[in-house]
Amino acid sequence: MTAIVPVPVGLTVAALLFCIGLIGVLVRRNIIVILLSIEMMFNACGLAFVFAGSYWLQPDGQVMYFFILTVAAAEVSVGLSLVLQMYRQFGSLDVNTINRMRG
Amino acid sequence: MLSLLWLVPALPLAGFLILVLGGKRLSHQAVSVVAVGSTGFSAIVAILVGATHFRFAPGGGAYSQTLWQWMRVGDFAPSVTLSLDALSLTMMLVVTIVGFLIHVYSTAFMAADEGYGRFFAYMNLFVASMLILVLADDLLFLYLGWEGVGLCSYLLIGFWYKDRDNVRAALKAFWVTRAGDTALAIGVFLLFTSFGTLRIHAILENVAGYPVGAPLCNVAAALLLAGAVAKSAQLPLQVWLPDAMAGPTPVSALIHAATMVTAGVYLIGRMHALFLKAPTALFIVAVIGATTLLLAAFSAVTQHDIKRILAYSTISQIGYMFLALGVGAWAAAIYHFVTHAFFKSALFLGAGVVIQALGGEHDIFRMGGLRRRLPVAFWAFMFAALTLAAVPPLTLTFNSKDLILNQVWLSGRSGAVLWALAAAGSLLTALYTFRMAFVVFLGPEQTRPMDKPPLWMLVPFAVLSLLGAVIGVPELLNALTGVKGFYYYLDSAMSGPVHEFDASVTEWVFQGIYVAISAIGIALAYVFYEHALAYVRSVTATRVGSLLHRLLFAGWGFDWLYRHLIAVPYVRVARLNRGDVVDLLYVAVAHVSRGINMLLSLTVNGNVRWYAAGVAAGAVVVLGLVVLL
Amino acid sequence: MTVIFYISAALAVVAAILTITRANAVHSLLYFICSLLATAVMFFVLGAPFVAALVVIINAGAIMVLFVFVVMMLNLGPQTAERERTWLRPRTWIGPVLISALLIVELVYALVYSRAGDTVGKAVEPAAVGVALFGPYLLAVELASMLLLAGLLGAYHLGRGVLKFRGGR
Amino acid sequence: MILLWLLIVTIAGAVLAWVLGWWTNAASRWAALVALLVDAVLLAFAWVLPSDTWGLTLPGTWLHELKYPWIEPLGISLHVGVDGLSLLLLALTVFLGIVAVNASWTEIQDRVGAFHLSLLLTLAGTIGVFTALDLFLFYFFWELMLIPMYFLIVIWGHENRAYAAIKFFLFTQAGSLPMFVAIVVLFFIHGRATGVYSFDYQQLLGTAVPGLVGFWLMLGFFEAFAVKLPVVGLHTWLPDAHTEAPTGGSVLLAGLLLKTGAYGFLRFALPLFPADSRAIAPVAMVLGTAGILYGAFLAFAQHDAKRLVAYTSVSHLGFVLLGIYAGTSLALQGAIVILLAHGLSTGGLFFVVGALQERFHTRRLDELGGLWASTPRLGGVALFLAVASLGLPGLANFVGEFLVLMGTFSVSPALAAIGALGFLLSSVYSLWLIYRIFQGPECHLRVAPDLGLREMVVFGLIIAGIVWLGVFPQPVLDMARPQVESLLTSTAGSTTAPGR
Repeated sequence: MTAIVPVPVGLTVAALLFCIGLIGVLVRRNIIVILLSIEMMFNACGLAFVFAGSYWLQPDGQVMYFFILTVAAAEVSVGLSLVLQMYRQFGSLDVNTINRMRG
Repeated sequence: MLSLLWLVPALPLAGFLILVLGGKRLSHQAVSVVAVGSTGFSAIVAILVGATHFRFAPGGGAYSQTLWQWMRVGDFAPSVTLSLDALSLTMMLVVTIVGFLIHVYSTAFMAADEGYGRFFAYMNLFVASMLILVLADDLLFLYLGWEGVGLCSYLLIGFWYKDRDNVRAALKAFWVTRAGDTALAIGVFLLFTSFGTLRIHAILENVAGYPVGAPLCNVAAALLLAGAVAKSAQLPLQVWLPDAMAGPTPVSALIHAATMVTAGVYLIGRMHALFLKAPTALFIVAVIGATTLLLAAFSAVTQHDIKRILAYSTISQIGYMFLALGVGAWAAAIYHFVTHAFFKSALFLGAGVVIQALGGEHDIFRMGGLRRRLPVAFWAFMFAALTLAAVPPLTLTFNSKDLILNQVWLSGRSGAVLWALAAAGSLLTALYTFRMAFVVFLGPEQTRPMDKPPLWMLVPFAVLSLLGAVIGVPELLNALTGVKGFYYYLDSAMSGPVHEFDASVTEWVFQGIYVAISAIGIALAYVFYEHALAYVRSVTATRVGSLLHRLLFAGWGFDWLYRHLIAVPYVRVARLNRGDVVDLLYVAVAHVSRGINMLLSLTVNGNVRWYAAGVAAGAVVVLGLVVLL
Repeated sequence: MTVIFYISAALAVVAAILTITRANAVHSLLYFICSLLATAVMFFVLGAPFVAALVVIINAGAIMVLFVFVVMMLNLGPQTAERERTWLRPRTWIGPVLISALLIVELVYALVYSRAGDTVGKAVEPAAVGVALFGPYLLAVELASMLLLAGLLGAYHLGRGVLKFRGGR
Repeated sequence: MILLWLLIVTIAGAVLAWVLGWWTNAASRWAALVALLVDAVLLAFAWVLPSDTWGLTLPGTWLHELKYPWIEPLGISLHVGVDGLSLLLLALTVFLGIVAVNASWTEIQDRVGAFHLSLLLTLAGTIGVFTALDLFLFYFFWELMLIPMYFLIVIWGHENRAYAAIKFFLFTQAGSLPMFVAIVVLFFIHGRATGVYSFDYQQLLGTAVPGLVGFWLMLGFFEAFAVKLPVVGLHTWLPDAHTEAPTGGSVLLAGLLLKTGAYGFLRFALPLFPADSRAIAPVAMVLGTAGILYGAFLAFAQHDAKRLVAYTSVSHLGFVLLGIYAGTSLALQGAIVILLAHGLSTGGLFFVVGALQERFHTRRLDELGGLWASTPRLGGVALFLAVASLGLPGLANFVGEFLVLMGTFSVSPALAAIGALGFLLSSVYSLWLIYRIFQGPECHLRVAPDLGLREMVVFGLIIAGIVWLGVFPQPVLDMARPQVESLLTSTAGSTTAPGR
């Protein structure tokens, strides 16, 4: 028993989530929220994958979500430890305090 | 004998090469021998060749000698060909003889100069170029001589190169004449394109087929005229000649009085058939001649520098020649050229004697009373001056100018106006000539001459002066006996409309008028400058008088005009544009790309979120393209 | 069931918006967990129970707990939240929002006009997923495990005390 | 075979001079000089051997020709050949090479071996350009001569050398890339039309290029050569490059590299695209006339003697462009004579300025003056060259310029008349140069020796060449005639070009 959803609607939801995540990355200066937003974008991508997998009746979409989750987990673990380091070094979570990577 | 013709220009040329290659290794004496020897031999050969030509072709038929083919591209085949007819024979003799005498004079005049060898190298090159100019059978070859004399004129005016003024005068002379040369070159293009040949005789034959007043003839004649005007220092390009007096005096005598400046007269005479078909151009020639002779004579009256007086006098006298050419009296023009070559170079040599005797003094009002100290020079100078002023009993060459005036009177169209101008000029000629002569030689002594002039300066001076005074004898005899010799000899080379007075009484009346004019001029000069100098000074001191004097003294302001109309704007704009406007375009390209680089490097600011925004914006653009297309 | 999908989709979007607008990091975190759970529901009703379980257990369960721990360790006070609020002025967010809005418009436009008629409505069993994971994707799974190991080592190294960065403040 | 030897000797000389330069400077100089003298002997052979066929040479056949396959799948071959035009320019190349080596004899003291390597490689590139009959090979040599010249400027140049070298490089590169594209497109068009894919000049000659494409291809060639020539508007690299290059480099730049542009017009742009060239002729002629006047105008304004001389090139090469596109036999012959005359006179003037700089350590006109007194021989030579440059009849430049204008006059009297103003303006800058350096009050910079024997010999050769070309140019005209005639037949009708 599954829901009957038109393809555009499902993908639009994914796109909306993705863009909200994007806004978060672009706007926020708190690095934790930025990491969260990145997670959100991962999630949105996964949603799209799963949706497409359902449409084609293939398991590959869900397999992809699995991999995305793996990457997200690895990213978050390293990212959060970097956040800790950053807080210890600079006493702030503001990414603008460490934007010295000038080209 | 005729086949030796090539030696006439080749000898001075060889002299030039020897002097240039020898350089400083040649001693003073060797230089003199080479220079005077080469021109002397050239003169001898010229006389021999001339005599032979006169004997075998008394009618004045042309003899031509091709040396080699210069180049050949299709129809264009100018050759290095010398041609001898009555006109070029006359010119050749004058050039070689006057050239030789002035070379002799120069050995004494330049004796103390450190550039002795250089001077004679240039002089020899000049004689060679001038001979090429008058002997060339081909317009392109003539052009070679034409430019060659221009170059030598430049080199010799700027001979004392350490003084900036001299060099500037030289540059001015070259540039102004070069402007005319450019017009001449265009004329040559036109003639070749129209006739397919540059051989002068062939062109003249071709021209015969055209109707009088054909546009081609008028345009071509006008272009040649522009060249002639510049070379012969006629209005409006006369400005260079007074400044050209910066050169050594023998140079002024040879180049800027006797020979080069009359090249324009020669050119028009040479191309007379073309000008006959171009009445408009011919009329312009006459007008230019009449205007120039009068304006230059006015300027001559006001000058203080003896050489500048003579320079303006030269311009004026060439104006007479142009006037003669303008009414088609070719032979009269050439006759006047011959006499002018002798008496004017004599006057210059005399001026040189005086200047050197007074240690470089040029101002006539600081001279005076030189009659007793320099008797030979005085008499020779007087002879030449009388010839210039054309006083019949005292000089036998009085009629060269009168012939011109007669022909002008008889030419019909506006002849009377032109005649009046020329007659007025004649009065002024007598006035300025004897103003100079009286002030320099009579009156109280102002500056004491340092020493006696050397013999080798006096002899050529006296010889030229005498030649000038008597060269008209054959013509005088002709006029008296009715055998039209010289005049009609020249007519064989260039036939033109020759008019005669209806009655000989009329001719005598006119002759009387001319004599009267000259006499009045001389008398005025005597009264004003020997007895009433103070009065003259007071007149020039009034407001109007001084203004007029300044205007005339500056040669009617032509220099000022050209300076502000051409020279200054050219230099200003050139200086402004030194960095080249076009380059600004490329510099701008460079700057714009550098600016874009700066802008782009601003975006590389190390802010990761900024990069993410860039990625997002890129995605928007790409997707937008996908969606829209 | 379709209604549930729409409701949870709306929930997910709203929660996501709240996530990025809260000044307090803990609030953001909690809203994001809501968003994740709503997504899990969507997965479930789309017939992907395996993924739904993954989201709940790993994403919402493990990863988010990690976030919570970190936030708690940092012990951010109210003044941080206040500063965050000052950063959230329109001047800072108007540009990114515009870009994203354009992006969404384009995406929706493309989606609507490409597959307007098709629908999704069949389940894909977890068994099939498992078969796929350990069949054709075996190598990828191995690589994923390596990645996790690397993440583990990295986190261990980075999280250990204060590192000496050159040029640090 | 002689042609190949010419290249081999030059390149071998380059390498030898380089290697010897590690030990002694003198050996390097002598090696370069000897290599060029051997070249001269080879060239004399090339000149003499087919002497009986000069007059009989048909258009399109070559005095010497050599063809080896190189990259066969692409139809690229090592195809070199010379006709009269190439031979004249080769003679100029070798002669100016000797002049350049002599001009650098005492000037260059730093990295002498590498200097001669660059110098001779530039010459080798130039020789290649003048002989290549394969478009790919031509492009190869075209680029080959560029790079060593870049190093000549950037290593041994004067104060502002980096700027000048980069400008030079950018301009010529930007110019030659469209030409390369045009070559490749031509290759494909020809291959598609005939089935024979080849870069060979003979093959490509007469390719029918459809419509507008032909015009664009022609433009590709045109602007490459126009930059090199240089045509006014694209000329601004020239004064910088010429001024900053060492004397030897300036001699080569002015004497040879500019000539490759003109050669390109004559050998490639016109024969390959006769109809399209005819279409652009009025524009090119106007540009040529503008170049004559504008170059002369700019030259007069300069402070720097070398820059002044550099701008005169723009003026002189304007005559060449005018002559080439006027398209009459007089004008074409004149253009070819100018190529040689300008190489001699301007090369000589650069040598003079180089000698001045070496002696007085300045090129600024306002610091020099009155040098005639101390260095009369240098002054005499400079005066002669300046007078040649202003087009005095009886000297080389006059013959060329007069022929060009005469030939142009029948096509476009207005342009010829305007171009004739170049006579006036050239006299302005030439004599101005002499005035500021040699006349006027003497500047007392330092006591410097006059020209030495070695320099006098070189100048003597230059002067002899100029006089010979001016007084008896017929051999040169005869040499160039076949190429001119074949051009005229291929562009038949181009004489009706611009509006009267």
